[in-house]
Amino acid sequence: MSPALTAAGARDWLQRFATAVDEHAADLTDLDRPIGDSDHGVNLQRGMRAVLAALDAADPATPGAVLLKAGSTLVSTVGGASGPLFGTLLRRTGKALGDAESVDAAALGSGLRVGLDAVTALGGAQVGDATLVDALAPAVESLEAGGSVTEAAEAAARGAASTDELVARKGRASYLGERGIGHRDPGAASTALLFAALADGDGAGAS
Amino acid sequence: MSPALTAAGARDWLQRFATAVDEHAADLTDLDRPIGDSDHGVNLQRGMRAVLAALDAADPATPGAVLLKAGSTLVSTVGGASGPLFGTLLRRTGKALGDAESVDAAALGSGLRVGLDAVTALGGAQVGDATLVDALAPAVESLEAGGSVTEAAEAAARGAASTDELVARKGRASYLGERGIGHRDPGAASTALLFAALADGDGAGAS
Amino acid sequence: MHVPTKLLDDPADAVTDALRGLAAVHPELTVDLEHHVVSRNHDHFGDHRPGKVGLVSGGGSGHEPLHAGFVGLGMLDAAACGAVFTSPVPDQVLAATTAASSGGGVVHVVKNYTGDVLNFQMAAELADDEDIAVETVLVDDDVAVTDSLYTAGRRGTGGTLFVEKVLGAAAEQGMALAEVAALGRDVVARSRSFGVALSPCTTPGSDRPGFDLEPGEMELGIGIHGEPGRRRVPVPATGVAREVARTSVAAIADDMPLDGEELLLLVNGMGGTPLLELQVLAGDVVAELTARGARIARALVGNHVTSLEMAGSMVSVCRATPQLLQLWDAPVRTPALRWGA
Amino acid sequence: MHVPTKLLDDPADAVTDALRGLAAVHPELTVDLEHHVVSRNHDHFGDHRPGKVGLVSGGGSGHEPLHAGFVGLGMLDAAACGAVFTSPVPDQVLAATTAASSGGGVVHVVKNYTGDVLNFQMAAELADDEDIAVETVLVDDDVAVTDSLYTAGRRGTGGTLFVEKVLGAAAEQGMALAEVAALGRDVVARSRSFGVALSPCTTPGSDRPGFDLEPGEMELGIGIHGEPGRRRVPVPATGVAREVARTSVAAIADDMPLDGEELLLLVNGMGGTPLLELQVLAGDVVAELTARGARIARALVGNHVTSLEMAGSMVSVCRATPQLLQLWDAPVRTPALRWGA
Ligand SMILES: Nc1ncnc2c1ncn2[C@@H]1O[C@H](COP(=O)(O)OP(=O)(O)O)[C@@H](O)[C@H]1O
Ligand SMILES: Nc1ncnc2c1ncn2[C@@H]1O[C@H](COP(=O)(O)OP(=O)(O)O)[C@@H](O)[C@H]1O
Ligand SMILES: [Mg+2]
Ligand SMILES: [Mg+2]
Ligand SMILES: [Mg+2]
Ligand SMILES: [Mg+2]
Repeated sequence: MSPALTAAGARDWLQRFATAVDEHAADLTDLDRPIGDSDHGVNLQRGMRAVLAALDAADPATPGAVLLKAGSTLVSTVGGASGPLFGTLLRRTGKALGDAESVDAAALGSGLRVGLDAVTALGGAQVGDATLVDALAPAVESLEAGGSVTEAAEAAARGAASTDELVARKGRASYLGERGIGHRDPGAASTALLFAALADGDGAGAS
Repeated sequence: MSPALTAAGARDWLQRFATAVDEHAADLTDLDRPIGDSDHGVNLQRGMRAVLAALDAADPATPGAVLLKAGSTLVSTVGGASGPLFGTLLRRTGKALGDAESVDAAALGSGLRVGLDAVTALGGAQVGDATLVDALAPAVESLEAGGSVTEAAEAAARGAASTDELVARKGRASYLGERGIGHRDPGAASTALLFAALADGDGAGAS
Repeated sequence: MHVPTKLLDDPADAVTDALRGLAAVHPELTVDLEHHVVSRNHDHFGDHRPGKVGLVSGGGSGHEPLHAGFVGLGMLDAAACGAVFTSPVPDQVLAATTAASSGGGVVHVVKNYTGDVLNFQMAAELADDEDIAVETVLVDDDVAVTDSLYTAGRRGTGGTLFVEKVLGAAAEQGMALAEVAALGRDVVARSRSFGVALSPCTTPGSDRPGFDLEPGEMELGIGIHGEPGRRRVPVPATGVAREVARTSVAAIADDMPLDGEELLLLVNGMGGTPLLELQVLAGDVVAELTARGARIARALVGNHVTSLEMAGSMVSVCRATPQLLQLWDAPVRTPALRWGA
Repeated sequence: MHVPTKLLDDPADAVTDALRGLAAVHPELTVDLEHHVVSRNHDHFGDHRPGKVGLVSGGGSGHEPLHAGFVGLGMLDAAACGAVFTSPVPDQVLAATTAASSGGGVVHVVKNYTGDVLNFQMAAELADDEDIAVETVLVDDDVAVTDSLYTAGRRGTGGTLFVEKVLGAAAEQGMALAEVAALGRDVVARSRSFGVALSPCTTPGSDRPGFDLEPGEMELGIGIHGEPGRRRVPVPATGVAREVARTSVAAIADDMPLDGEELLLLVNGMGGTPLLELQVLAGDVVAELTARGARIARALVGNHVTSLEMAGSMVSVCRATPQLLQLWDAPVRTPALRWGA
């Protein structure tokens, strides 16, 4: 993301994320098996396919509009906990980006902060509760602190890994208590994929 | 049965049959698995335990009364196809033996003929239909022809074995048609045990 | 092959314990734990009706809710519950007959299995000794058995539900013994069933299921005693429910023309198949029946005539008449079937 | 671990196909196959009632008959059916809300799972935009979750049935929006459940069950989404049903005193357990409850709130009042619960 994120760049990002979700759908669902209900990969896959179709149909003009459209599509196609949460993240981030034709990493970080806050307001999870917030928050903080998208992706990955040793306090996994220790949170893992997809586009610009 | 069958001898016979049923209960049920409903051993076991208890309580004075009591007990405790059929066999045989204090092999054969006829009248099965009649009929015929109880037992065993290659035409096994070939009829197998128990007592008299 | 953990206390007492449980939650039923007979508690129903024809059924247990779950207002007067998959003995059937008798005679609804037929026949003789007039309606609705001459004849399966509901209503409305029995024979003549197993089941106390089924196989033309069916075929890769619907309806239609008929339909689960799946099957069955020119007048979807925890289905139909529909719609209040009351 | 053969056509279409089947056999229901919403066919029921409070529920599919099987006279007005074990999306809930709205406002009955809570909340906001007043009743009756502070809180399970029946009757009798909602919260406060799994279940299309259970093990404190429970214990050699009853009732009684209470009781099967076994369990549960000084006022035994083909049970109780009993006894006519109509 040396060249700032344009509408096309935002679509490429989501396209790469969708590809990653397709590739890892079984893994994400498997993460959801021991501590949840074995559907996280299926849920996101259904959602991201709908997102790509919706973006093709609507062809939004700005990165903000791309994320807004993607977010509302997730809300109306995913269901479960992850639909409203991922959907709200992208919708609110998109709204916060406003009409800008393109945004740099710092601006994206400020937008994502709005999205993150909406996610914590909606779901009530804090860092350490073993949810997607554990991957999302450090990534957003890294961007806010001037980090690159690659650094943000690394922070998200570390955050996702940190859930391995945590007792979940939100979502389905929380019902397992101590039995959940030793398992990675599926939503944190998919959030890490979202930021990895962002970093993968770095330097590729709008290509 | 060189000494003729007395009431005590008849009870010993049924005691030996009950022991054989206990020993072979699992085998009989297993025979009933591929071609029936996996309960023949369980059914007879329940019935013969009740028979022993009923004979202890009633202490009938003649071999005919012993068989009559045993038969009605089977009717009222076994259920399924085998309850009425084994029950009728023993009841009608017992009735036919009348008040005799003891009966020899030939008299027993005449009595069993009445029982056999009642069984075919009730169930409608003929020799070759792959039912207990295939073991019962040759044993009765052997006794009627002056054979020993040992010869009758051998005839019953051969009759039971003959069902291996038959297509059943009566009872549950008949639903399988050709799929039933290669399986021994459980009721024929238990009938062979009944005559084996009779032969085992030969020479042992009323002991 | 894996034997499922059963929610029982002692496998040997399964039937007694289940009847005790039925009694604990159904004060409107009288449960005779000695004979394993379930009958109406007339004080509870307030239905003392001298001269009403009594309706009795029974058979092996393991088919719940059949038959005890169909005892109550507008359906059975009493049910005799044998051991699992073993017909009751004559004494039990006699006890049920006596409980059901109000002076107008008693109809025995008997599923056509050698054991049931013989034990009910002996019970009818005993009832005759006690001056209770008994008529027997033999249910043999299973089309999987095509060669009745060389077998014990068609089995009694899902169609039993139609017979018990319709005769229960007829008896409640005051129909006399001979007419109830004749009506029952007519319902049987109008009913057909076909069953498919996707898994076997295991009798309580047994260490093995009634048959082994490899993944990817199904048994067609099963009865309701956990026994193997008439034929084993591979499960198709997709469209399993459509294939089961097609096979079941074709077997029925080959035996009894359905074109232009109004049907009572039962899409029955064998015990272990969840309702989500039964509903999918119901859609496919209705499509098959409609394509053959039949119309669904009334339908039930669920576990009504089961084989313990067997997975699979049974499709049962009855060609209705206005009289049958009126009797079907009449109020019924039993543990497993209830409407209008 | 063995994955059972499913009676489906295409696992991806399981919910659509099941709803199509429901529509095929229930002309008294309107099935919106686009939104996966089931609502009353008011022409069929003849129950156009301007101002009646609408009652809506919904959630993931796989719990049949919950919720779609409880749509009809005296119970739900509409149900939104999500993918298997996945809460519906806001658009679906909004479609159900619109279908249920007759001007008197709509009550959402929501089982307490993060996904359900969030999606219903968003739907309520959308309904507000359309000037439909929505009140939410959150069902969290599951006592297995004891540490609500450190979790997403107690789950909504079997007690949902009590809420839907009682509120359905209240709405039918003309109770106003705020009162229906308050009554619903009171029913929730009076309800408790505890579930046990004897086998896992497999989501359609998945190649593995939600958890592996060795023979001889059972999961205590399960939810209704095929997920593992709170604790795994060995199955006792005998008295399995007694042990399940004891554990379930003890967990409930530790949380809510039962002495001297009149109870609504649900002895619920998880989908794959046959009725014979549920009846045995019912006997043991009634014995446990009675020993603790409770009296069973009304009881249901059967598969009402399920997890696909999972074997196991859930015991649910609600401390009744005369008002609750009157509402419980009020006529209901739905595919899965029916009496007095
Ligand atoms: N309250 C919450 N706040 C933030 N994230 C949450 C919350 N609850 C659940 N999640 C996230 O959602 C993920 C589960 O998503 P998914 O499996 O698709 O939904 P469901 O749990 O409804 O089946 C969890 O791994 C977790 O990261
Ligand atoms: N009509 C009949 N005539 C003679 N014997 C029969 C008949 N029907 C069944 N049987 C015998 O009964 C046996 C089965 O007994 P059992 O398994 O105890 O009863 P069920 O078939 O009712 O489960 C068969 O193996 C067969 O020998
Ligand atoms: Mg999940
Ligand atoms: Mg048998
Ligand atoms: Mg049997
Ligand atoms: Mg889910």
